Amino acid sequence: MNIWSTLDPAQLINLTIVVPLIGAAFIALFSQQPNLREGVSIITAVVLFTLVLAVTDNTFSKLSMETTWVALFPGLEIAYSVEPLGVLFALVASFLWIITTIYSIGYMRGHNEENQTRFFFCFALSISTVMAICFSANLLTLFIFYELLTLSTYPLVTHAGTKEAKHGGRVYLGVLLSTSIVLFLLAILGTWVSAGTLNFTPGGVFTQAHSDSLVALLLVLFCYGIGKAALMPFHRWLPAAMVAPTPASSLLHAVAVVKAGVFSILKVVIYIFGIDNLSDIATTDVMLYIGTATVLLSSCVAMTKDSLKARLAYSTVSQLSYIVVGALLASSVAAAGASLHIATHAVGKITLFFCAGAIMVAAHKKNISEMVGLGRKMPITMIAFAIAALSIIGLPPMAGTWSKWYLMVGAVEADKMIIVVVLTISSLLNVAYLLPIPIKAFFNTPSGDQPAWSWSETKEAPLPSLIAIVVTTTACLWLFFYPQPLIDLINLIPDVSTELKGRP
Amino acid sequence: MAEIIDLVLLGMLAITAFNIIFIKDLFTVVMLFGIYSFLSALIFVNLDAVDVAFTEAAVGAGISTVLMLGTLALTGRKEKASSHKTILPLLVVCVTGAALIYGTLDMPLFGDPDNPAHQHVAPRYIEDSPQEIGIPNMVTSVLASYRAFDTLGETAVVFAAAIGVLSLLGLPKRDRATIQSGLKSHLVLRVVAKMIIPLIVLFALYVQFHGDYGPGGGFQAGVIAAAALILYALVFGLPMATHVVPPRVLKALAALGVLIYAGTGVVSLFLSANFLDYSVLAEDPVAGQHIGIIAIELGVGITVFAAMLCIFYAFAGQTERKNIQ
Amino acid sequence: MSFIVDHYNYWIVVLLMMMGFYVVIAANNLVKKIVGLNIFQTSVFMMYISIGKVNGGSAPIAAEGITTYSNPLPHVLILTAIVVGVATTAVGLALVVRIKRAYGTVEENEFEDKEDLI
Amino acid sequence: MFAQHLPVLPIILPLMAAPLCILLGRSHLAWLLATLVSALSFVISVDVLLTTLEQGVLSYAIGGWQPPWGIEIRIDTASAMILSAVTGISTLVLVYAKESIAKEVDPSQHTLFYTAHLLCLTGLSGILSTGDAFNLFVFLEISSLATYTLVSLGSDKRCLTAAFRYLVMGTIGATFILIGVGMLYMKTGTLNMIDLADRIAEFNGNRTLKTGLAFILVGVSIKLALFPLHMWLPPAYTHAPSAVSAFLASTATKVAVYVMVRFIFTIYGAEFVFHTMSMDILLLALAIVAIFKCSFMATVQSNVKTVLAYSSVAQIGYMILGISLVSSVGLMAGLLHIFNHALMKGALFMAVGAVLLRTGSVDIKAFQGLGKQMPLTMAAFTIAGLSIIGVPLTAGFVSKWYLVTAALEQQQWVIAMLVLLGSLLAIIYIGRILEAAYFKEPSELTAGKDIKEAPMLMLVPMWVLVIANIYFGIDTSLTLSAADTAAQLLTQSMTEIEAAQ
Repeated sequence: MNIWSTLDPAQLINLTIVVPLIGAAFIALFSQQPNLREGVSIITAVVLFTLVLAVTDNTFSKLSMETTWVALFPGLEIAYSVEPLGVLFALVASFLWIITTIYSIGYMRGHNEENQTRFFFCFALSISTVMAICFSANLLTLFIFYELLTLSTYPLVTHAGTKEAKHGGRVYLGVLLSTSIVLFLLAILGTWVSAGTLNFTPGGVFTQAHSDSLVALLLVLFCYGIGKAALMPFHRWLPAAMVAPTPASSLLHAVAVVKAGVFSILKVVIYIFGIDNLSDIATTDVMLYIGTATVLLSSCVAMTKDSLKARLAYSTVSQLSYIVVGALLASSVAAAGASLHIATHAVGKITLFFCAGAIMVAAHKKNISEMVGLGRKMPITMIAFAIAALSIIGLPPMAGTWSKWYLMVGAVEADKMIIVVVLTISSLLNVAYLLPIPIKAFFNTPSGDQPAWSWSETKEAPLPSLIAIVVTTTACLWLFFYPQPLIDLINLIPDVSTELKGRP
Repeated sequence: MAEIIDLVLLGMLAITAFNIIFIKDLFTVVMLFGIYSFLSALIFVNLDAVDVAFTEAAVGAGISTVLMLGTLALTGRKEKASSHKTILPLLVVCVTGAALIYGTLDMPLFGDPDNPAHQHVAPRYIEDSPQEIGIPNMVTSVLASYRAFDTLGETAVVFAAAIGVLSLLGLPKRDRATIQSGLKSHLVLRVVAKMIIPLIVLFALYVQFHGDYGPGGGFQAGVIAAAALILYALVFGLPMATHVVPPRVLKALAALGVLIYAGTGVVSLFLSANFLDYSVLAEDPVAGQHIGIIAIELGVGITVFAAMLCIFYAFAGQTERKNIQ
Repeated sequence: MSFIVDHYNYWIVVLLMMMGFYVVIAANNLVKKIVGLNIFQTSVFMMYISIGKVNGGSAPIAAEGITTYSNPLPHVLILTAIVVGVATTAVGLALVVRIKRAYGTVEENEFEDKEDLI
Repeated sequence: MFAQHLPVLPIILPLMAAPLCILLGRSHLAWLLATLVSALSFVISVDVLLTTLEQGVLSYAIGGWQPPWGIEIRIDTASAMILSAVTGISTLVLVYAKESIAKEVDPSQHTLFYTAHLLCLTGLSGILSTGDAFNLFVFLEISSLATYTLVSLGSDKRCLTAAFRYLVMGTIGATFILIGVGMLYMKTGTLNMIDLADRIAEFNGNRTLKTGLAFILVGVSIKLALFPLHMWLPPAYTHAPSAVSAFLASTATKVAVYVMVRFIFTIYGAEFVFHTMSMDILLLALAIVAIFKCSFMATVQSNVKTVLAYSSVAQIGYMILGISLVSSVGLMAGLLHIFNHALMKGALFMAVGAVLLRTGSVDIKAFQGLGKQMPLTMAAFTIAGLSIIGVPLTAGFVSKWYLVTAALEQQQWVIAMLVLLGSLLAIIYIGRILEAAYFKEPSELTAGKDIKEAPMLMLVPMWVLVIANIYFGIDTSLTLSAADTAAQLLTQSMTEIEAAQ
């Protein structure tokens, strides 16, 4: 599957970052010809995906890929180096970009949005920064593109230009920039000053020589500094960002942006602190329990939300904390579960968002209470919704099963039974806030007698959107039956493994 | 003896300053300031700083006072009683004063020849300058040669002040159809002025070129020459004065003086010496120094004369305007 | 006692400086502020000239038969400083004239009130 | 032939050009001359900077008199670095000024404007180059007098009171410096900076020298607008012509910071200032209050120039903070920020000036809708604004990085955190303006007017600065090596003391 094998492997990294930029340039160029513009978007997305596939291929064949752009400070470069976790994230993001682009075409046209060029342009820009985040070789590079991701997605959040959009944008930018500048940057600088390096190093960069309190402080700073991981109480930006058009919400705020957050946390835990050292850090448990609290609390909040997108947003907050919890359990299996959850949650949640968008376009409904009986009008959408919901809950035969399984096993391995209990309760809460939606849609009817259902009654979303929904729904199922490639990839990450280690 | 004179003068200064704080009549305040300036000039003489005294008398008591009076003519002579808070300024002043007194505790003894100030750099000026520069007035030597760069800066400051005043007030127009203004009815004054003014100009020239030997130099000469013209303008009216020395010429002269000064330095550059190194201006280094000093003193004199007169014109032009209105 | 004799000059000069300084910051009338500034500066000049004094010295103009001269360097510095002072005064007074024309007053609190209205 | 005279040329070129402008009379000739001379000074300064990086300190004896008897021009890397920034900004501002002052200043005063600008440049170059404490005072006064004139050229009558306040405060500051220098001279008998440094060392703890330092620091603090002595700055920058605000905001206060660095590190030595007198604690406290108080003030202003003026005071806080950390890295961060801040504030004020030219107002309401009407100007404003905030890949990030590093190296976590928190306020005050420009409909101030993009002569210098912001945010090799060398040189004595202990 490597069609780029003639290229120097290091060039692949540059290309993954540059190709979306070139795409963005063409999108801007063809602002007056919508068909050409969207064509460019799709082609760029496909090319990018093949590039990432090539990178994956090289990763499996243990080819090291590194490249350096420029030395920003003495001893600190903007540099990239491929490692399996990044590849996993890149795969998910680039694959879903194709699907989202197809979906957006239907959605944006169906919704008659304005400034579509700006939308596709910023979309491409943000994917470029996501790729750079995936492959960054040190914290500085990660930080730079983390910030650029925030800035390049801001126009997407405020796309509508309404008062609410501006307010949402303010919260979004405010929380993300504040946490990253005040806490994340401080953590990075603290690491730099004390450890003398920011390179992602298997096993971590801290040694016994570093004071315990320093490392403990840094862990807290990192966990909260990476605001995109939406750990409570810095989760407010995520619901606020839901004012964005649905395609943007689905890719960026269910996949790219939030996953960039948890990805960064995983990366920091694995490559800066080292999983094996985590249990020695005083604050690990504190952050762990804040994570579990976030899991439960945000699930509870989700239940109270009537707006579908808001409910999904809080669901996302909760699911992100699964990954944070997995990362902090100091168990290789839990870390594997967390990594896998990046992929499985992505396909599940994006499907849910796609469905929400489709309902908005086709039925103009935003609130769950209005969706009673919608199954008659939009059967395909609602079936997809049900499948994705099951995946999020973690029921077989859906993709979510695997990641939750590993997380549970990891919790057991780490001897933290309370986490097992919390994860179970959380799954029940998931059932409680997700499943009623398709159930109402299919089994409740607004008023007594209704004619028998027929195809003519349906009014589904535009075809491109529908295709996208079907593809991601399939992926939810597919990943249950064929998770092996992803699991193989995860097992390549140092210190992370789906195999239980023997107790010492 | 010197100490007693010093003490008396300082006491008088203190009384003057104290009065200035409380008097509301600004005309009196300005006059008191003129007196303050004169008294300090006397102190300077008493402390052997004749050049400084000369300048302080010409500038503080002369130019500054004239300008202040000119301003008062435009803004009114009464200071209004105000409810301005006096506590904070008093506090600031007390703190600053206390700091200064604290600083004096380790100060070297007043007048002690062993003070560090007299031991390190200054002896060279006193002992070697008559030979190195070839002129007896050490102040002129230091001013025009050792520290010529300061003096170049000083000339630039005067020029900058002229630019500032010009941009703020503008120059009066040169008016051919001159209205006779000034002190027309005071015949005696006019006659006396006509006699004195040439003498003042002559004195200015003397000060200009005698600065190497006695107190004086370009700056003092420029001020005195300007004073002559100011007197002329006061007695015969601004239009007449602008007729004699047109404002545009003054502007050009002020610029020219700076150029002469800096140009002298540049000539040294072309003679492959450092900027403002006059030794290369003639075969004999001492003669070169002399030429250089005369050139730059001329530059200073021209700029100061022109700038001061310019500033006076600008103020007087305003008053004239107000009178016409 | 000798301590006083050795320092009285500086102390009185400090007193003069502070009177000038007080006028600068406390006066409400702009012309008076400028007068204060001048007093302040002139007093500083006196401090410098005091530094240059040498007991038994004479003015620093070389002449036959004189061996002790006062220090010429402070004199030079103060010559420059006086010029700087008059330059500042001139610009300051020009500003006062313009302020009078623009606001109709040169009392600080009065034009401050007018500025608030803008 | 002139190679050995290069250090003195950035002073005397503008000094001689200023009277020439008056003699030329015509304003466009004066403009051309001023711009050319300024550009030439810039080229020379850069050359001097590179020379200092290779050869170390350049010394030049004016009049051929060796220091300490004569006045010495002494340029080390710190001087040359800031000198390059000042002359560079001056050139760009002059290019920009042609169109800008055509609208804001009466035509009869254009020649005077260029003359005053050149005099101001002379003064600033002189301050940066001189190695003599009293000579520094003289040049300080040249630049100050020219500055008062420049400020008073504004079109609003409030510029007059602003200039007057500036004049009174500035003169008090200069007189304080004069008192301090007098005390130095009294105890040491010399005015040459290096000579002073040698002789002060033996007087550690002397009360006269302590008082002298206090007066110099207070005097310089007025000039550099250190909180709470900053009250003159916001009105002055608000009501001055835009070109003047752009020039002063990016150069004048920075040069004053340089003076402070010079007095603290070269003349008195860090040991005296920070150890004997514990000035670091005071400066640190003032710097932090300045950052927060003035950033906050910036967030509540409606006049965009006032916003930027308060932001300047806050940014000066960062520079002082770097100095007060008493380390080579801290000083380096301070110097870097002097340089980088010049780039950002210059660009911001230029953008605001362009808005003033086209809309006739600098109220935040006038910015509404400009994102569409003046896209290039607002893009420049945006990028320079991001640099102020300290977003990565801009120059502002680099200086902030080193500032925080310096704080962390001293284990000052709280201070590091405060520095970063300060950037949040910058997000707010820049963000407000950007929001107005990009998200709001034109207000009644500009509605219905046909607003065009700024003229080319204004856009080009603005964008040169914007690109410099990005360039020095990515390729930091030149600025870093210059700032590092400069800081090493300045803190040499400090490291020696540490080594001895």
